[in-house]
Amino acid sequence: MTTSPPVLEVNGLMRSYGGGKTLFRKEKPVIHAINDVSFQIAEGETLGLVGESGSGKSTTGRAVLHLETPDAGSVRFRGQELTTLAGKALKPYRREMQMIFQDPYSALNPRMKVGRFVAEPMVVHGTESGSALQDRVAELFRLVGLDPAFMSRYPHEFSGGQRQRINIARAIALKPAFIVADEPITALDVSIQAQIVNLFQDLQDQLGLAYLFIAHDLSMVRYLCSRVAVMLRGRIVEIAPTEQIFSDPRHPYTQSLLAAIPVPDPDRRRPPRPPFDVSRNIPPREAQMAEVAPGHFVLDHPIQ
Amino acid sequence: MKHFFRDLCRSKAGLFGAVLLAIIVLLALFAPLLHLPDPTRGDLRARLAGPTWSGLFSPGAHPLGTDEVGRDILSRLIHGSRMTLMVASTAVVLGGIVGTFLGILAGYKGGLVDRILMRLVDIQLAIPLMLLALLVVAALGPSITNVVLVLALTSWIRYARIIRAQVLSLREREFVQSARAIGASTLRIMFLHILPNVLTPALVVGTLELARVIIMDAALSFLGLGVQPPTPSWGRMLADGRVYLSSAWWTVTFPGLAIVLTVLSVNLFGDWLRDYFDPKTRSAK
Amino acid sequence: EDVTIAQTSAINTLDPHGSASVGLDLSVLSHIYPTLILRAPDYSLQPSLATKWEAVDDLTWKFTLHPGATFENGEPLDADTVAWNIKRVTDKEHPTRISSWFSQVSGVNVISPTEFEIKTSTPYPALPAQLSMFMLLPPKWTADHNPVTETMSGFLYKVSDYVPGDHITLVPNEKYWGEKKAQFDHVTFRVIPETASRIAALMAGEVDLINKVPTNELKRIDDSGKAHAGSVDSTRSVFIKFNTEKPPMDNKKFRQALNYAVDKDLIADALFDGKATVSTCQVMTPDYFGYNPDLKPYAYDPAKAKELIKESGVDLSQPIEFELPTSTYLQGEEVTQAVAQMFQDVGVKTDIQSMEFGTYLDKYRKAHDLGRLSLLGQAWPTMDADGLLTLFKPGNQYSYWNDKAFDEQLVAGNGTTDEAKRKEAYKKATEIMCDEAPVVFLYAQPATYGYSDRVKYTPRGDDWMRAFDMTPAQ
Amino acid sequence: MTGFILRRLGESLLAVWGVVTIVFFVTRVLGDPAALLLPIGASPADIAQLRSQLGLDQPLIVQYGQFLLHAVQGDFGMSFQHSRPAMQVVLERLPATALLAFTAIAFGLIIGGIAGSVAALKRGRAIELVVMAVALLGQATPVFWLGIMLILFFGVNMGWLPTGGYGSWQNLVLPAFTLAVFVSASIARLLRSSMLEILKEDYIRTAKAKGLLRSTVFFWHVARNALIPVVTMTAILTGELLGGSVVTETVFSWPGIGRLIIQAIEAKDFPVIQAGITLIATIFVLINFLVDLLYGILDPRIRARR
Amino acid sequence: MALLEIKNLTVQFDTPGGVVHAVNDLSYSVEAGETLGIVGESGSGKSVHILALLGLLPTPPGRIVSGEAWFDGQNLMAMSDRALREVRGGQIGMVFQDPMSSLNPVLTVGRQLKEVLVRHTDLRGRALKDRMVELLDIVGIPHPEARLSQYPHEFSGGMRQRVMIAIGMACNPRLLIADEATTALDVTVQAQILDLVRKLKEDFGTTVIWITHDMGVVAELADTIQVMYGGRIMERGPVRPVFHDPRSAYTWGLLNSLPDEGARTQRRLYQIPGSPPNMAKPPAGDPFAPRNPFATERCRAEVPPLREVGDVPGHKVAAWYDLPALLAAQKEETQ
Ligand SMILES: Nc1ncnc2c1ncn2[C@@H]1O[C@H](COP(=O)(O)OP(=O)(O)OP(=O)(O)O)[C@@H](O)[C@H]1O
Ligand SMILES: Nc1ncnc2c1ncn2[C@@H]1O[C@H](COP(=O)(O)OP(=O)(O)OP(=O)(O)O)[C@@H](O)[C@H]1O
Ligand SMILES: [Mg+2]
Ligand SMILES: [Mg+2]
Repeated sequence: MTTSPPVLEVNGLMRSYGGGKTLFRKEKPVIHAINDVSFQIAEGETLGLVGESGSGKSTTGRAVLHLETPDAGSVRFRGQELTTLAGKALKPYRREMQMIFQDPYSALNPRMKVGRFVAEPMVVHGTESGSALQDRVAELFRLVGLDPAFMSRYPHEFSGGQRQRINIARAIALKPAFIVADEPITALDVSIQAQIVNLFQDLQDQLGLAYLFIAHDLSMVRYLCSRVAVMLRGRIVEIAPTEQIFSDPRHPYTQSLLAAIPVPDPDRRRPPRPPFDVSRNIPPREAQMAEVAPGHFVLDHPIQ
Repeated sequence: MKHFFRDLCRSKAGLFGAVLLAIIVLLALFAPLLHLPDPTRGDLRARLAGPTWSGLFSPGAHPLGTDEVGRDILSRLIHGSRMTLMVASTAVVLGGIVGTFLGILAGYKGGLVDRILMRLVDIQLAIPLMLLALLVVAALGPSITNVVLVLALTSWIRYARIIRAQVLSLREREFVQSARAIGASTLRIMFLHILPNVLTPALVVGTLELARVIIMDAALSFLGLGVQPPTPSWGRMLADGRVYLSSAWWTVTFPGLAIVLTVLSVNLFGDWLRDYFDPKTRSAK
Repeated sequence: EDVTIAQTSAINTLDPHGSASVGLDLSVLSHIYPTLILRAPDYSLQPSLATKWEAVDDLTWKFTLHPGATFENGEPLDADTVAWNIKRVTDKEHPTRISSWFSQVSGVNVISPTEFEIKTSTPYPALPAQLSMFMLLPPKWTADHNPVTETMSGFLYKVSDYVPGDHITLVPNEKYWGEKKAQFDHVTFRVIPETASRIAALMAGEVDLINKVPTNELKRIDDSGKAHAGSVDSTRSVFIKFNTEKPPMDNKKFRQALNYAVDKDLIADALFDGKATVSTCQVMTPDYFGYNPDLKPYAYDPAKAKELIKESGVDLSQPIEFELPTSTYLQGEEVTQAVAQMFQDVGVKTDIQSMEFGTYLDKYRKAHDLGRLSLLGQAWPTMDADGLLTLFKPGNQYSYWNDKAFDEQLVAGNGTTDEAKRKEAYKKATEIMCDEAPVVFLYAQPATYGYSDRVKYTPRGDDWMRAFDMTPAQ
Repeated sequence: MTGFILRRLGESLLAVWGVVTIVFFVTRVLGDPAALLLPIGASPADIAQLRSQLGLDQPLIVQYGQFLLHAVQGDFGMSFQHSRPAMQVVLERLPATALLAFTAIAFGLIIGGIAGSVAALKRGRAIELVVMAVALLGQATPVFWLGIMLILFFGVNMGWLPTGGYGSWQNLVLPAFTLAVFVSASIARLLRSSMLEILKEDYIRTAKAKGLLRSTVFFWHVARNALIPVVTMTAILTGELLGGSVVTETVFSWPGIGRLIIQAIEAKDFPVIQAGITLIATIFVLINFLVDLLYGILDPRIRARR
Repeated sequence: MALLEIKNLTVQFDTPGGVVHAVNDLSYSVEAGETLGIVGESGSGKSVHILALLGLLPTPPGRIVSGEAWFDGQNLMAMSDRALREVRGGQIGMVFQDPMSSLNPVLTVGRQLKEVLVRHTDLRGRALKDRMVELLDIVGIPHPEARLSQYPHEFSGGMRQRVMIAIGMACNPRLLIADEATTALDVTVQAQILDLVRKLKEDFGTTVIWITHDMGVVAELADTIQVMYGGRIMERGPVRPVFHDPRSAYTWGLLNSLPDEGARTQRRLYQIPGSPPNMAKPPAGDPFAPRNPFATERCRAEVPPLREVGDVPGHKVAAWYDLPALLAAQKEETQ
């Protein structure tokens, strides 16, 4: 469906937590945080990832970036398999792929001046040094809309929106090709959300970035993303181009999700309707994706 | 630097601690210039003389009395502070460095490394200080360096335990993940990201350890390990004066007081320093 | 009437042959087990189980026993019992801790239940004195009891209560066979290791007798009105031992110089409040057999010391190590520092190395590697020159000094039991030792004590702490 | 459950073995007991014979093997000094040590608990300053100084309490108090700082927003969560006190394990050292193990993490 | 009659950086049965004024400089601690934002629910248990009985938040205050919770104060909306007129920042220029003036009072300017 070649291909990714014996319970239940997750992202494209809280969105993001070792599955970046790499071999790919974390407060090192924090990726990869480094940091600050004079401040001196900008500056410092943005705007107020989203767009225009954009706010996803994946209990239940999914949602969970979007217009209050009962509709392991329209895939399983 | 002093002057407790500590350190540094009686030589006939304040400035005056060999206690206190502060601070810092490093290692690496280190702590805690001290003397002979070594050996575990607990929670913070995401090495993460965030608890342990270590010097001198006579040190003075506590209170009370004051000043100043270096509390601009 | 005696350390064993510690185990056990001979506070030897003893010849001592003496369980305290006990400690296969005291004993001849002879391989004039430290166990009872943990009284008291590490309480033994009387209804030995606590316990009226009081505390205790305190000369001489096997201690002039350099009187007066007696150029105190009354201490003469050092040609640039066993001798740390200061006054730099007593002993006895200077206090329980002086005999591992002439006199001294001949030999020996100065002669360590006004106490300078040296005050 | 316990017990055993091994070899380099046990004047032959009698003439590794072989059967050999089974000598002292340690810990926890809580809850008031100053004093004051001052005042001047010894509760008061001062000082400081942290937590605000009684908030929400570091500290302190508090035992003539072991070290009584330290290490490791279990009870999150 | 009436509330924080003017002379009231939605810049004092109201402000560094808060005829600010504790949890239920940290990790969910019931109701024994189960059931937690004995970490974020809400409404409070209660939740769960609150209002006539950043939620739930900035009310009124006819430049900016629904039509979102005020050095006049393209000299110099505007009663704005007029003028200009 996408014309440009995929920058990232994820296939059958699995990650589970727990298991083993514990002190007070015989066997801890295994949580399949993500189960058989597959998707592709083209160069310069934004894929939205939405879903239930706890459905494995963050885990997917971390597994893709190899911040967490997946149990199974493959992650290919520009054709190179990443899951088998470790340590030094992985380092070149770290330049190309970055993450913006959900919580702008805990994502910054409270004891590190933000200028140094933004410079760190370049120091680690040795791409820049000395005054060139300083210039580059200043440039990055301007790029994300921060005054370079703020470089010698500590994180706590910044507002949430400013912190998120610092995170972004750090993430784009190495001019990556791909960024996982894990709920980057959830904790922010509306006016700041707009700033950040604009920034994402600008960066994409300038640098040709591809994003995996994780969010709860579907109107923002609709605005920003070209395709959307919907997750439920560790599975992707539906994936399609944005307009396709908003206009023709196939999976009941997607439908209930869309129906639940609150509309900022008091005249169009959403009628109460029973939500999709997740616990009774957990997708079975053997369920497969089916292509219902070009580029529109839905997980095929019986619904109660 | 200007901020430093202005901030300091704002906090009563911090200022008090800093001034006290400065006095102690200055006295230690400039002890040789103070024209004090020789701290290592005494007049046997004037032994165990009580503090006298009359004729304070006459040459034979002993404002804090004399010890069991007739040496001036004031002079010994001031000269002793050099050795005491040197030994104690080196031991505390050494123990602090090792303990902090191992604490970070155990906490960050987890798993087998953690388990081995923590059992090592168990082992170390179960071996009495005295045995440890005797071992070091037997193996390496008595010397100041070895005193420091023994004291540091008993000290690192306390840092390691507390820092490890701290790191366990830091490890989950997103900025640590962020560092991994940019490809930072484990060492870089441990030293640049985690270390600065555990310096505060390390500082707290350090101020507590200082008191313990100074007093421990007294225990070691019973084993012949501490500072060798006639060189003065506070621990040594405590140990030697112990026998005379009931008849010549000044022999022990003044070194004891010196320790208490030092610990107090270090604690007060340390508390303030902690706040000062915490960027959160220092936004005063 | 009760009496409580404070000891500095807990007793280790109840077996009288299992410890050589006079001040601790043996003091307690001497209330329970009989000895042939008892040493009085004035050091005279008094009959106890033995009523009479004499040297039959140079190698034979004959003893007569108190008739009808028994242990509490009825076992007889007769010549056979004594013979069994002597055999127990001289058994080469199963030596006891005190076996070395009886290494010269070659056999026992039982003549009758109350008479026996002890044979020695060489003349052993100090044997009766040595026997005053030798207690007798009941042989039959010992066969099926463990004397380490149990007791069977054969003397004035028996055990009524024992909490290891804390106290042991004795009550009179009703079955005691002799004329002495148990003076107290309860005798308790309490362990109080800390000096200050010991004094506090005396002042609080909890104990009646303490020892090892620092001399400067004596007056305060005495003046308190609650207790009495004082000191007598002990049988222990304190000196600075030279390791003459290492230069420059092999230089006689240098050794003498150091003797001149020390102001012994000042140490005795100032550090010990005059309670210590300066040694008269010998390691023995007047109470020893073989004491030489004619010797005078080296005078305090720093000028002469300096001169002698110059003559000796010893290189003083390097400090000499000065070993100090910690917490061992009364005010030993102070004496060491005072002496070091005096040495420095004549230009001899020292480097004090304090060490725990066990470490020191290990160097002294096993490794044979004493420092060139070290503080040492020595006593010999039989209070005989044959003994204390032997510690300086060439070839003896404790000696660190090799002097032929001295050796000859010692050989002459213990080759006979003839007192006059022996005295003569030791006179010569001490003269040689004084001149050769293998040590810096210092002082006799004071035996300090404090006792409550509930009791009368006759102080003594050897280590014994016994209730039968005391009587109730009324 | 059993898996965790077994693994943890295995590790603990390994730790005890480590301690014992270290101690075994350490003691052997310290010196020779034979020289200390025999009276002055004993000949080298006497000493040699005693050495072989004590089994010290064998190669170190053989001695070690023998020791391990017997130790696993609970036999730690005969004390050189006491000529009795070493473990028996040590165990005799255990009740006194345990009594003192637990009393001191109990008092220390009560005093320190109250002081630390007061200081945390009255943050910024004069009382906080006073409490913390006293706690600091408690930590910096040499134990023997405090001990002897207490003896002089309560034992000699007032005559209210015995100056030392072991037996009745009166004997216990002063040494327990002396140690409790130290314990409570540590506890108070720790509790204060951990409570100050907890008081900042959101769930405390939630608890208050529920209108709960002050006591409920304090005991169920603040104290419960502040307990974990206190438990850690208490475990370390209990371990230390059970291993013997030598200075306090000496000053108050308390027949505890600490002094016994120190004396054994002085006398090079290897079996007693080994038995004593094995016992202490075992207790220590056991306490740490219990603490680990307790953590799980106190904090369900830790339970889950295992 | 107003259930809650806040008068001239001013709250400040003493920080090393100076005195933070968190809430400035705030006055408003909430009628019984009304649902008030509060939106606004982060740091505009939304949370702080609620905490001050309930006596939960951390003091120090916080300080209530002045103000009254009349709840049902009693002044909460003047109440004794003891009396206030009766009100909290019982008559006023509170739901905090962060579900991860707002529940005590070492106590079971059941216990934390029980506490509040035992404190404010007479339910005991069987009845108490039943009520607890019922509450969890109401908030949509499956298998409530089993869940009672579980610990917070065994719940997902959404479920924890539902527990918080159950606690907040456990005693059928007359006033329920929710501070960003659904921010971390996905929209289906959010919708569920909103339905729940609506039901509560219907069944018990509960009065609700709902603080959020989500304009959609306000539009859906609230009767009245109150927009805050810099510790002050910028605009307030029934939701319809405020959404359709905003009179404050800030409200206008907020609404404009939202992405269009439906197909994507804008290239960029509108964003309010400038950055939030430093409340340690608040601007002299209208706090929004520095970022307000329509600001006049008067705006920068003098704090505007809240005045009634428009045709709908209760629609008030604090502004010296007349926004519709200015917007119309601007439109003309661009054309
Ligand atoms: N470190 C971990 N240990 C155990 N379980 C975990 C861990 N991290 C995540 N999980 C579990 O895995 C599942 C997926 O978590 P994840 O954080 O990926 O969800 P999410 O979709 O990002 O949710 P949210 O929207 O709340 O951020 C959850 O059930 C979570 O409890
Ligand atoms: N404990 C505190 N110490 C110092 N300042 C504080 C403290 N708590 C709040 N503030 C300040 O008070 C002001 C109001 O904060 P408040 O939490 O009410 O904002 P808010 O409107 O709830 O924002 P958000 O939407 O981000 O939750 C802010 O400027 C904040 O910095
Ligand atoms: Mg997430
Ligand atoms: Mg808020």
